Amino acid sequence: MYLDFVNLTTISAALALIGTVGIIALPKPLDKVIMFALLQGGFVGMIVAAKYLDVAMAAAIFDPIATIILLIGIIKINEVRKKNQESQEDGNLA
Amino acid sequence: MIIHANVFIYLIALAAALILGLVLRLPLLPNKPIRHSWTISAVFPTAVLAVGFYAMVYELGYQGYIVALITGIITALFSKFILEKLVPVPQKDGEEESSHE
Amino acid sequence: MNEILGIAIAAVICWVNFVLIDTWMGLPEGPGVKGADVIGRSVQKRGGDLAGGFFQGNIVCSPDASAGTLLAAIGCYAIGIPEGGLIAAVLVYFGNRLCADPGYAGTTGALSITVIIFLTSFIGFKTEYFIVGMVIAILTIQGIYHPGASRLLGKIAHKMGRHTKLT
Amino acid sequence: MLIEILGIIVVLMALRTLVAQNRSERLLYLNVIGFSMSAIIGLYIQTPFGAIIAITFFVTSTLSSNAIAYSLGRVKEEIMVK
Repeated sequence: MYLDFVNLTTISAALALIGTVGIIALPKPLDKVIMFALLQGGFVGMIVAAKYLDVAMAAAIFDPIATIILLIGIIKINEVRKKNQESQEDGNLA
Repeated sequence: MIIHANVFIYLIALAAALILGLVLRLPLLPNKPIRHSWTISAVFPTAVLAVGFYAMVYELGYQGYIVALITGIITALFSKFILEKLVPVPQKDGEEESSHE
Repeated sequence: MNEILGIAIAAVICWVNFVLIDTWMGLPEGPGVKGADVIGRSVQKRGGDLAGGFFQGNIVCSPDASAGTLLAAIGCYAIGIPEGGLIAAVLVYFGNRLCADPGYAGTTGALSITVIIFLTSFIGFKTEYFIVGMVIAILTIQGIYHPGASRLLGKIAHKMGRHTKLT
Repeated sequence: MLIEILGIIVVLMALRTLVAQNRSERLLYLNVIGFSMSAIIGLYIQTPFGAIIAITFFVTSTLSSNAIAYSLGRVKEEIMVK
């Protein structure tokens, strides 16, 4: 039966692979962050499948910290680019 | 019987937290539109937290009436003095955001 | 009891439990945090109802009665019948306060599903059925067709008097 | 039987996340993945510490969803460098 093939290890591996494909293929930065959150789920699942429970606890706690640092960087760089664009248009008008 | 714990001990922890919370002048119920209020009252967080903390202590291996009583007292003191500093009301953040835009 | 039949009945019980508690606690009335507003407007733009969109956005942005139902079922499965649900209620309360939410819906859902699991364990329901049933119930709301699900949730909110006043 | 049902749901939702058109639609599918992964963790590790890990994983994944949705409202349209 094919249902024997579905267990926690293969599910987590499939999740991590789909997340990797999404990070590479999607163009916009926020889409990349969403797929990165998906990859983190697969990563924690893989650690749990190997029964390293303390490592899984630490990984689960540190996940949103990584996501929030990435989001702060995206928001800041977007504001800087918007300001840059406006100043460039002003220069063109002058 | 499927239920393992004695229900009576949970009632002791709940009652201890409730009575000590009322003695410490926590209000009995939150302000009137209950689903939007943020006040820490005797019924909502304190009683639930007392039962939950006693369940944790029970799983760690300490059981009995005296443990339930001590857990209720510590929970009432915790939710009176520490809980507001541990989980602050995020009203300031929202106001700052709305004024920022 | 047959396994498939048990999972189906448990899914229906979980669906009714968390939708009624979330609607009663006022999730469709307005966005609790700012991210729920974005998701609700996006669902409305794709042809759904605004109150249902706020409901879905609030479920995404903070652990509500749906999370309380799932985590109390997991706690009852792994720890024990009354203790796991109570421990899950405390942890869901702290998670709710971290996500800037008052936390009434999560604890109410956890306590009510603990009572339901305790009562139905006498007639042969296993606790695993409720875990799988909760995932299937959340799949029907968040995972299949969002405008249709939001219209159904809007009708329920209208019937219970919790429809949104925002436009 | 139970883990197989949840696993099929997870893989299906991951594929829908990859091919979805709208960005907030992606966030809703991601929420389903958080629910079912913590359910699988709870079913696979049948000890009290497994339940604690499942609860922690669910709450932290909700936190990161909250942050993503907030910055989705903050960043209206991204400016890409050619």
